[in-house]
Amino acid sequence: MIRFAHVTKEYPRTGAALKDVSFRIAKGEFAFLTGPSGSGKSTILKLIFLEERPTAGEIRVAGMHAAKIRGKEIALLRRKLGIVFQDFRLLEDRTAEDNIAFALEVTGAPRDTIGTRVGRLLTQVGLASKGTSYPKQLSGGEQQRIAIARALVNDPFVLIADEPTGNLDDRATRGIFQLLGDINSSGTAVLMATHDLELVRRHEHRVIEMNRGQIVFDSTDPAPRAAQER
Amino acid sequence: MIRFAHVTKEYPRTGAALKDVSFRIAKGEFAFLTGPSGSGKSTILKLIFLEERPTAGEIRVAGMHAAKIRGKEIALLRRKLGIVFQDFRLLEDRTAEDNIAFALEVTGAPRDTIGTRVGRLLTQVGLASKGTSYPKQLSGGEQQRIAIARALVNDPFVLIADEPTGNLDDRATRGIFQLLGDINSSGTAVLMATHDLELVRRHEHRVIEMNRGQIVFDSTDPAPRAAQER
Amino acid sequence: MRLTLREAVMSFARAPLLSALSIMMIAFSLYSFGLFGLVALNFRQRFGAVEERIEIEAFVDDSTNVETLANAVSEIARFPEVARALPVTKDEALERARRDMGEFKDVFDASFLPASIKVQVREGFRDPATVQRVADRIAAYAFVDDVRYGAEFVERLHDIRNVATGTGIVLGIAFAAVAIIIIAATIRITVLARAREISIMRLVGATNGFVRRPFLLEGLATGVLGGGLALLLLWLSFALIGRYIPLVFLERPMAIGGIAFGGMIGLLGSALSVWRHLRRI
Amino acid sequence: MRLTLREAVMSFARAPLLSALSIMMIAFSLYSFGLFGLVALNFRQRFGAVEERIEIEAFVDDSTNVETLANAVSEIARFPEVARALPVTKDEALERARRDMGEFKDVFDASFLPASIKVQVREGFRDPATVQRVADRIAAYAFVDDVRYGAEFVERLHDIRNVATGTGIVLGIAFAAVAIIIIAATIRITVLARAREISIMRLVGATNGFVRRPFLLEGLATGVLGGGLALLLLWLSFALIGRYIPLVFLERPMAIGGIAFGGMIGLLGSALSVWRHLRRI
Ligand SMILES: Nc1ncnc2c1ncn2[C@@H]1O[C@H](COP(=O)(O)OP(=O)(O)OP(=O)(O)O)[C@@H](O)[C@H]1O
Ligand SMILES: Nc1ncnc2c1ncn2[C@@H]1O[C@H](COP(=O)(O)OP(=O)(O)OP(=O)(O)O)[C@@H](O)[C@H]1O
Ligand SMILES: [Mg+2]
Ligand SMILES: [Mg+2]
Repeated sequence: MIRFAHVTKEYPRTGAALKDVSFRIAKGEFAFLTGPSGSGKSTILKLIFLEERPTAGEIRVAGMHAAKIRGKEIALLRRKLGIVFQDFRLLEDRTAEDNIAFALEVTGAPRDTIGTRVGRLLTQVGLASKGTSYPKQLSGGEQQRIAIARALVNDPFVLIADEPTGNLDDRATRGIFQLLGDINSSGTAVLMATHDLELVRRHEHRVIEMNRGQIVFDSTDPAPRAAQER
Repeated sequence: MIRFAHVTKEYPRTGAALKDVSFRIAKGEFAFLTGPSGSGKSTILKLIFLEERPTAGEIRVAGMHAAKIRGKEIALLRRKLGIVFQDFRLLEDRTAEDNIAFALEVTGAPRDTIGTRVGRLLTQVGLASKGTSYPKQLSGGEQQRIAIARALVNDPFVLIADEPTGNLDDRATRGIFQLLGDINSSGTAVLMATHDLELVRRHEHRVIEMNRGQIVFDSTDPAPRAAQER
Repeated sequence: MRLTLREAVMSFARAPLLSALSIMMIAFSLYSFGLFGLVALNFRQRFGAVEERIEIEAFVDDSTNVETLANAVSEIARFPEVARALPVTKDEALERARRDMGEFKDVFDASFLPASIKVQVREGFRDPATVQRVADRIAAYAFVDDVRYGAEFVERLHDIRNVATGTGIVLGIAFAAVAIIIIAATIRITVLARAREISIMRLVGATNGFVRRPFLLEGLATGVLGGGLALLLLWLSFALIGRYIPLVFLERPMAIGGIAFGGMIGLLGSALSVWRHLRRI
Repeated sequence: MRLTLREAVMSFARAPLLSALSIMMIAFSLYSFGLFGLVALNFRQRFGAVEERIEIEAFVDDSTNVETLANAVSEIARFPEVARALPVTKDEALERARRDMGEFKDVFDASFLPASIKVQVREGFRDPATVQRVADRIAAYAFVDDVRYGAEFVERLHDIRNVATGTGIVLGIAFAAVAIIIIAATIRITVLARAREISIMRLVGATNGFVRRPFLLEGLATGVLGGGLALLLLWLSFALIGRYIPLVFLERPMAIGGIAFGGMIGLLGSALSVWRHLRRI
């Protein structure tokens, strides 16, 4: 599903955020991405959904070469991904409902199904009563859950979640995690960056640990520094 | 230092976010504000630094009546507070350094002291090398730490922190917490909204727990629903 | 399409100030341009009336017989440069002199005013060189004593026409250029104001086309509204001034063309700005 | 102050497009206004020259003796409405007629042209009613046979002047109003574009004054630059057209006034926008 081979990413001025990173996420897998602040977790995720391009190395996502993909194909790829951004990125001038609906509208989904799907997801993230609020009128945790709902509304092949529970209390976190578990068992691969080691410990999923732009631990591979993709 | 008496806050459309909330934070006290997402934590903090005004009830901060304060006095009060916003609120078009320095510049601090103070705080939050980066070039956790540094640069009387460790890993959280502890022992009151129950449990500080806009538990007062401010 | 329309209407509603500014900008630019065009149009009209007075007068020898004169007149009338040629008899000349000179009318008698041929020059041949050539050709008739055509008047008119045309073209181009720059800048700002929104849309899977379409529709609408507003302002100015000075207004095709031009500018401005923006990110 | 200046310069640097648009907007508005003013100025000049020709001519009975005539002339010259009064003798009248009438010069002789008094009307008294009154007063002299002053010409000129002044005032006000609206809207957008920044500044303890000052400075600078650009454009237009038609340019105080006006508009626009914005939040 996702394959990184010797990927390096250098930002202008700040230098290398990723150095020779290689890993592979299989179809239907659930993996945590952990590591200290600034270790490159968000950078990996951004490379997957093509917000950033790698400086060197090869990235394949859902069979597409990230280096070759262009224009409309990028949009088509992103529609197969569900993305929860670390900073939410909700459209400020649309209600919570409309934000979620937007992810369906871009795919050209029939109008009559959109309403019911959006309603169901709002209920699932526990915000059925907040559908008509604008992002500014929502609490931090509520915004985060709307962002999660938007990522899921599409039935994505892969869910990319960047710190999706950073603003949620324990009970809400469990609820969201339940949701991610459900979606994972229906075949969606999940890659989730998180600081919540408690969460990581409680679940028996794969863990990839980053430090200073390199993978220092991968629970499915005891020798992560040896390249896996030769 | 901070005193809420029967405070109610209703947002237009969404109804009451706070109902009859009364509490008091003494000089030099350290208090956690916990509770599920949407329970009103951020609303309490916004009322303290006057981003929002109460619908009913009385709020006093550093001896000022929130209902009566006007214009320039608001600015003077805010300079005595250090505020870490849940959504960081960094100035996008200034570097990390300049963001921190700005909180000093508004007070008219002498230019030559600004540089050294900013440098010291950058080091304390572990970002000495990121001073010249713009917020967009920082990771989520790095932005959060810049926001914390900005709140502390003023030597505030009261520190108001809304979920200041939501994007930080354990080690960074401990570092920040150390910093808050230091500042607290030098006399600054700290009011910190957080979801991190682990953190709350580890420290022997006062805990105020919210639910649905009401205080449901206060570790210094076993009967929180009985009004404290008669 | 429904979606595009809804998005476009929503973006008007969401940023009314920006939309209003764009409309005003286009309206103001087109209005300045239109006002200028209106002045030019009216100037041309008036000027045309003055130019029709370019006339060559050939004074005829007293001894010329009527038949020769008539032949010459019809020959001259067939010159390609000539619009009309008319014989003026001695009596007519006297009458005219009397009418023109009011207070001195009693001092004239028919004896000293010569007969003449009046020749009007066709439009397009009213430049000094051509008029001179025609006059020379007429002077070549044996019975023509003298030819007059107000060389200075012709030259002066020609000068003014040249200057007016030149000034008109220069100012017109300047106005149009400034209008386009301003409109492009305004639309660019609308696009930049929505940069965050656009980037989010793309990240959740919107194609460039999807992002672009509402902008284009909005640009078109803005342009058409701006053009309409400009036309309205122009008409009001026209009505106000026209109360004192008789003026002609733009003809219908021109007015409609102006609105269409507004729409085109709006559409193009949007297309360019969005295109540039989408290409960069 | 250093801080304010730095902030103002930085905000130019950070949003060059917005700043450039504001400058262009002010420049364009002032330019339109200035172009219009230039036309008005030149029109007035030319028109003044035409108006000076308003002249009353009083024809004098042949039997009038020279002394009576001279007395009358100096009496008329002292009328408050009269700029100059000049006697024209029979000989002078003949000379003038010969000069004016070219081809018919041989038919005149001195006997039939009367002597006259030419009276020029002072500026400010050139309206039809006043001229009529002066003419009537002159006609009352016993030795005056007839008084002429081209009533139609005077009325026509008066009409044109009224129309031109009216049109000028209306258009001038319209241009100025549109300029101010556009500038205010532009500045409002700059403020809105920084709304988030402003709110953050206030939350970390900036006073309204601190937030406002860089905006005011920027507004002033924008206005002055816009005014300067407008003046430059105006001068270029003037130079270009002036090559063909002799024109006068704005005098220095007016030019400086225009730039100052631009600065004031920029400052006021900023002040209003920021003030409104700060009051609301
Ligand atoms: N656009 C950018 N330009 C320059 N440097 C950047 C940019 N984005 C990230 N960086 C740097 O790259 C490094 C990795 O950033 P990244 O966002 O991947 O960290 P992270 O692991 O997600 O951290 P966090 O847990 O704090 O979100 C950081 O040091 C950051 O400062
Ligand atoms: N500007 C607003 N307009 C309307 N409703 C609002 C506004 N801000 C907050 N609310 C509502 O008030 C309630 C309390 O919000 P608040 O931000 O105080 O929650 P919180 O305890 O900080 O939650 P979280 O932990 O998710 O940040 C929420 O239900 C929220 O939707
Ligand atoms: Mg991150
Ligand atoms: Mg909150």
